[in-house]
Amino acid sequence: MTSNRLDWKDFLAQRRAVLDAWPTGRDVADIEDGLRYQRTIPEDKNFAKVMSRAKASGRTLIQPRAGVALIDDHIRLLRYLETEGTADLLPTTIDAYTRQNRYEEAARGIEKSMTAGTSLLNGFPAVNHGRDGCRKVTEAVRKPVQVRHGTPDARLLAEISLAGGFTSYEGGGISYNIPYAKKVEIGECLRNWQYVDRLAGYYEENGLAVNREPFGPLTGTLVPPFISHTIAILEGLLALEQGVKSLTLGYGQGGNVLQDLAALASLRELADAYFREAGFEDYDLTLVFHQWMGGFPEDEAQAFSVIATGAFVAAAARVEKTIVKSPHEAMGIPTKEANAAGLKATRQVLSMMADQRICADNAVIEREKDLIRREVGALMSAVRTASGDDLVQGIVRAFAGGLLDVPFAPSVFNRGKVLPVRDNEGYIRLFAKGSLPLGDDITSFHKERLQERSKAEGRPVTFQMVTDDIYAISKGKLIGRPK
Amino acid sequence: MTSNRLDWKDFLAQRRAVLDAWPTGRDVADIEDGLRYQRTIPEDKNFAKVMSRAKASGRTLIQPRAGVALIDDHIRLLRYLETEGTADLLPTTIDAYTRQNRYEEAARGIEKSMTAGTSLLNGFPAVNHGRDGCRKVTEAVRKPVQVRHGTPDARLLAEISLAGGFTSYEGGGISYNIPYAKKVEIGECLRNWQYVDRLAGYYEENGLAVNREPFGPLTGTLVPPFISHTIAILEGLLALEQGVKSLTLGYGQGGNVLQDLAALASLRELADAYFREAGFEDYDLTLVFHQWMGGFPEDEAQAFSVIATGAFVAAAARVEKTIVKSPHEAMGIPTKEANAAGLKATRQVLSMMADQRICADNAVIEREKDLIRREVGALMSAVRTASGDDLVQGIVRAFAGGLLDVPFAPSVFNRGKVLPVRDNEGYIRLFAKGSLPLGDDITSFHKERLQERSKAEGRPVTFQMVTDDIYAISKGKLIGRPK
Amino acid sequence: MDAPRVVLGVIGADCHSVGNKILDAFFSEAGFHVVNLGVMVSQDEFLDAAVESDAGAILVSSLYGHGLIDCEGLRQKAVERGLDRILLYAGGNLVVGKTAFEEVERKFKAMGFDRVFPPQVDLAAVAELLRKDLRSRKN
Amino acid sequence: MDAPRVVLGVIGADCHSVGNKILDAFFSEAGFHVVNLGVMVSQDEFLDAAVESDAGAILVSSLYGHGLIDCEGLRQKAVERGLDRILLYAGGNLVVGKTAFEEVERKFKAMGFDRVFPPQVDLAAVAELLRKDLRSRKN
Ligand code: B12
Ligand code: B12
Repeated sequence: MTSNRLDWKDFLAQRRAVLDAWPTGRDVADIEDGLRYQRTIPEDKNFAKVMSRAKASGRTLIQPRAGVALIDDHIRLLRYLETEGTADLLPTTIDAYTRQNRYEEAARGIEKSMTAGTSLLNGFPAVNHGRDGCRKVTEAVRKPVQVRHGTPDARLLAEISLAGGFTSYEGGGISYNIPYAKKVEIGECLRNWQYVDRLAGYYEENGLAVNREPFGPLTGTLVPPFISHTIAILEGLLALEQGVKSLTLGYGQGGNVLQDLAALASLRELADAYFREAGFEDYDLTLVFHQWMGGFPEDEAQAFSVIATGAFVAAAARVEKTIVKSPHEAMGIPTKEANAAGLKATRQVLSMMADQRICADNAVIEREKDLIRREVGALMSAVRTASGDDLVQGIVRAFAGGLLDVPFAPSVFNRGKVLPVRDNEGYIRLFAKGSLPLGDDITSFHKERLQERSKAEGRPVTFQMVTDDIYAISKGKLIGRPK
Repeated sequence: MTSNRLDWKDFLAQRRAVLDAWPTGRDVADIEDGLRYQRTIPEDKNFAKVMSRAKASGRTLIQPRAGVALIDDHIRLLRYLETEGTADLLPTTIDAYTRQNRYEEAARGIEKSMTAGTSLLNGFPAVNHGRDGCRKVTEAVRKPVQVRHGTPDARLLAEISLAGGFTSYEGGGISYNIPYAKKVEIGECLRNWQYVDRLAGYYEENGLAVNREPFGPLTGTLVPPFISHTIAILEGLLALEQGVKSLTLGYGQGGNVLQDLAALASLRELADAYFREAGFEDYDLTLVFHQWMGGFPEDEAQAFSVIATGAFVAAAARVEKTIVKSPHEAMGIPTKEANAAGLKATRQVLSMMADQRICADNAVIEREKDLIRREVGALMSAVRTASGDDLVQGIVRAFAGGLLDVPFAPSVFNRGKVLPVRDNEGYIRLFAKGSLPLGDDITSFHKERLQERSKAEGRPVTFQMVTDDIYAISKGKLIGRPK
Repeated sequence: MDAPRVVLGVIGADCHSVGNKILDAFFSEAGFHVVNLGVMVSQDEFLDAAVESDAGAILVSSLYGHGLIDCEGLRQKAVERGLDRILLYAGGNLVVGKTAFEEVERKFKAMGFDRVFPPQVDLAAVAELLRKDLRSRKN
Repeated sequence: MDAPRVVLGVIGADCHSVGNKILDAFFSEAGFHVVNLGVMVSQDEFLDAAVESDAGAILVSSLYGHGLIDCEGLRQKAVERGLDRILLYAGGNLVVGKTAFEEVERKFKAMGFDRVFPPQVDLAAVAELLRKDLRSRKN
């Protein structure tokens, strides 16, 4: 099963072109330099190690999103988040130009931010700041730092940031394409991510733990658990194939507590089962739960409550990490104070719930876990059939045939025929299943649950109901009921 | 069982003295005037009716605390809370001088507030403002308004506020004495509250629904459910004896979700059982859940999370009403904005959870319910034995003998020998049981649970542990663990 | 009478597609002919589509924070392309960070946008305005 | 050497008893002789107890918001009673509403209090200060 590992010679050949894309690529030409540098990083600043420790101790770590245009400002921001915000793990969120490999525009954003005296970029342009800029950042803080982005072709960013002392790298060939891009061909993207995973695997081979985290929530908008789970597991398999060892799979809060708890429990179980079945044993799996990734309420008090419900689920599910939103979410990139407020609110719930065992032995959770298991099973076996012995090809074919389909995604390579909607208790179900290869038992369960809601609301299930559900949480409800 | 109903002639004789205590008493001398006025109040502004409707529809209503010195400011405040804060029910919190019948000091507070241009009183001095001042307030808003106070001798306040258009009156002869006063004799206080209940009962006899709400949380500080439940049920019995029909019993959040859910479920069941056993049938029982009543975190983001966990329990338990805290709780009486923020945060959680059924069929909840049932049973039968046929005397004797004992209370008539502490999962248990008449099965269960914590923390259970628990939530934890 | 034609899209490197799909559905339902370019639309693509479809208005979304940079010069380019009278509307999370809406509005109006909307805007009201603005442009 | 004597209580019509019990336990543990008057203590009761016990300091709590009204004149009365050198400490939620602590401190110092503390104060630090202040008063 490691047969698809990228050949090292091919990797090195590709590497030259990758590093040539922007002048800062030259600084990382010596691949050994990155290894040497990473060896100097203490254990408690290594993301993989810290995640692993959280798993052993049953703690849930908290991590914000944050990134600004200029190095010193970015350092100040991260320091504030680790002291005032008590963040356990730090991010470096990359700006949207860098994500599209538009380094000239990023350069202009840096300049404009310098003259404006405030960040005009929505993230940290790590490629432009280069290896030494990254090292300045990772050295300036006490906690492990992860690159968080949304970059379809993230090879140069990976080279620079790993050599720059980051010890975790978010993303994957599906999850950083379908929700984040419009015209990026899936096969090409997956191959570029094989490069990233191969690079991380190379660090691992040299005894340096690098954490990899596929982006679980996808479009963040009513994604049924089985869709994001299948993609997370596929990206996990692709990463393991390239030698990745420390793997964090993610899931975004759906809003129904029992469905979310079932989703998190089944993600761990299913991933382990599929990885082992594929012959992988020597890996370290952890989970990340994203607080509500869809539209937030504008009102900050209400936003705090959305954050708290997310924290509540994270605590009850005992995930290793939760990504924290801020009370500014609906309005714009948070100030450092708002970001820290989100962290502190989350910490309070996690601490208060740390020793409690709620929702244990719940029959509804078991029902939902079983459903998710069957749904993921259906998609995985369809992808497998489409794959032959090349998972990349299988994924490409699956998207083309609508066997994989992400709701509301911008990519033209995604069919976009699947429409989710909430049932009468707020569980995310399928209204339109598109070409997803689900059996009748499954689809009729979804249908029944939706009929219940339709009856309760006295209206048919239509796109209007979907729209209502998209808005619901931002308007203070879970379910977008009429009136 | 209505044998102890206050004789109407005695009531009227007492009434003269009550109304003489302060000049504004004269305005309500004609008891029929209050009835006539209440008849003009529409149904949807009647507290009892609105609570009853919430029960029928399974909704949880939200209510803040609020009160300032001057009438116009108070009206502005309440209007803000019902519009911006979306409060379903409004309060009028009475200042602490009025609570001690110190109307001269309240008058000085009004004057000083007028010159200062801001409220120097911690509530609305309803007696000083008199019947017409109260009517101005209750007429100015669209929602039902309740008097919330903490007054051991609340007879004059009741006369003025019921004639003033308030349709609900908080308090009781134990719950507004033991936590709120130092030297008020229990029997005397209970008799004064029989007067209040008789007055409410008189309104009921005349077809006017007046809601009565004993104050559930007592000292708000680690009160084990069975202690507050027993007192709530006793006060309920005393109120029913005087003809009260609309009764809302309360419980303050303890912090362990399952214990809180068990407490709320058992409060409803036990109250009904004891009331029926005592021969009452024609009453309307509803529940109020108080968000965490102990020390709050100073940080507002953390405070929002405490509020949200309370809202979460209220939603899961489907209580009819929840009393909402604000993010300013640790610091001072909230601004109207902070108060509205607490309401909006609560509303968000309640709406998001409204259609969800979590923690149903939970074995731990059943275990805790059974425990509470046995504990309340032990206390109730001890009080009954002490009572003979006079519940008032029974309660006096029970406190004197320590059969009833409220932790941390200021009253010299409370033994103060009971010390609660959290177990290793955050359940509130007994560390010192004082003279509470609990059987060995119960006390050994408490002891075992505490040994678990003692072992986990490697320290004995001492007053230090109690102190640590008192501080815990304000410091971001549920359990006050060392280090 | 023909349905009024509008061009819709999310400008720049912005991938936020959810609001775009809703706007498309809403304005179509409300009786407009919507030419939806989806996400990641360049200024030229907006203008090309407006020319091709003879649209009366361009509805620009920007959610991700780079709105100021991405929208700069759109009005001038429109004039250069002969679209003198075309309406420019902008909406979304137009700048980086929580900012008073008045300030955002001022900045975008200074760049030549006719109307500017915060994310929580009531779309029915926008449709109303759009119809009115299109009518008055016609004359 | 004798344990330094202090009078403790919650002033006015204030019933908040939890902090009072903790303060009593803490200062006793820390080696002070605490005369605890509990809650709802009048100015006269504070001064009587201070005279009787020959205390070096009075620790006044006020939680419920009426602190300004309740504490006014305590220093003058103390002087009248011959307690010229007695230390007056105040702590708790001393005024109505969330207020910058500096402002609260200024107001209470103006009323003659020697030290003023917010609710979140570290009690160990207070014990330290109290010991120091008592020593310097002695001389
Ligand atoms: C879901 C989401 C995502 C998903 C998007 C998936 C997808 N493909 O759509 C994912 C996770 C991929 C994502 C990624 C990013 N996101 Co994002 N995202 C959101 C979120 C939570 C909800 C957006 C949404 O779908 N809302 C629901 C729809 C219905 O509402 P809407 O998008 O606002 O659209 C409505 C209105 O704005 C209005 N409207 C919009 N345009 C127009 C135009 C006109 C003319 C009119 C009249 C009205 C109008 O009408 C629409 C329909 O009602 C928002 C925050 C929020 N709102 O809570 C952040 C948010 C928009 N994202 C943000 C950012 C920064 C990013 C990233 C750069 C990552 C990062 N740094 O965190 C990347 C972007 C990468 C890129 N290339 O674009 C920021 C923007 C910050 C700012 N402006 O200051 C926000 C505000 C979050 C925040 N506070 O930081 N995001
Ligand atoms: C529990 C509580 C109650 C319980 C009290 C039970 C009891 N008998 O003790 C009940 C429910 C009965 C109650 C009633 C009222 N309360 Co109350 N209550 C609280 C609450 C939530 C916690 C208090 C507490 O026990 N904290 C834990 C202890 C350990 O901390 P502490 O009391 O702050 O004491 C510590 C420090 O302040 C400090 N300290 C105190 N004094 C001193 C003195 C010195 C010299 C030093 C060095 C330190 C020091 O050290 C103590 C130990 O660590 C607070 C808000 C909060 N803090 O979260 C409100 C609060 C104190 N209450 C308040 C009010 C207004 C009232 C009421 C008037 C009702 C109302 N309007 O809501 C009535 C008072 C009636 C009366 N006659 O006094 C307000 C005061 C507002 C203000 N100052 O602006 C508060 C702040 C809530 C709020 N934000 O509105 N309350």
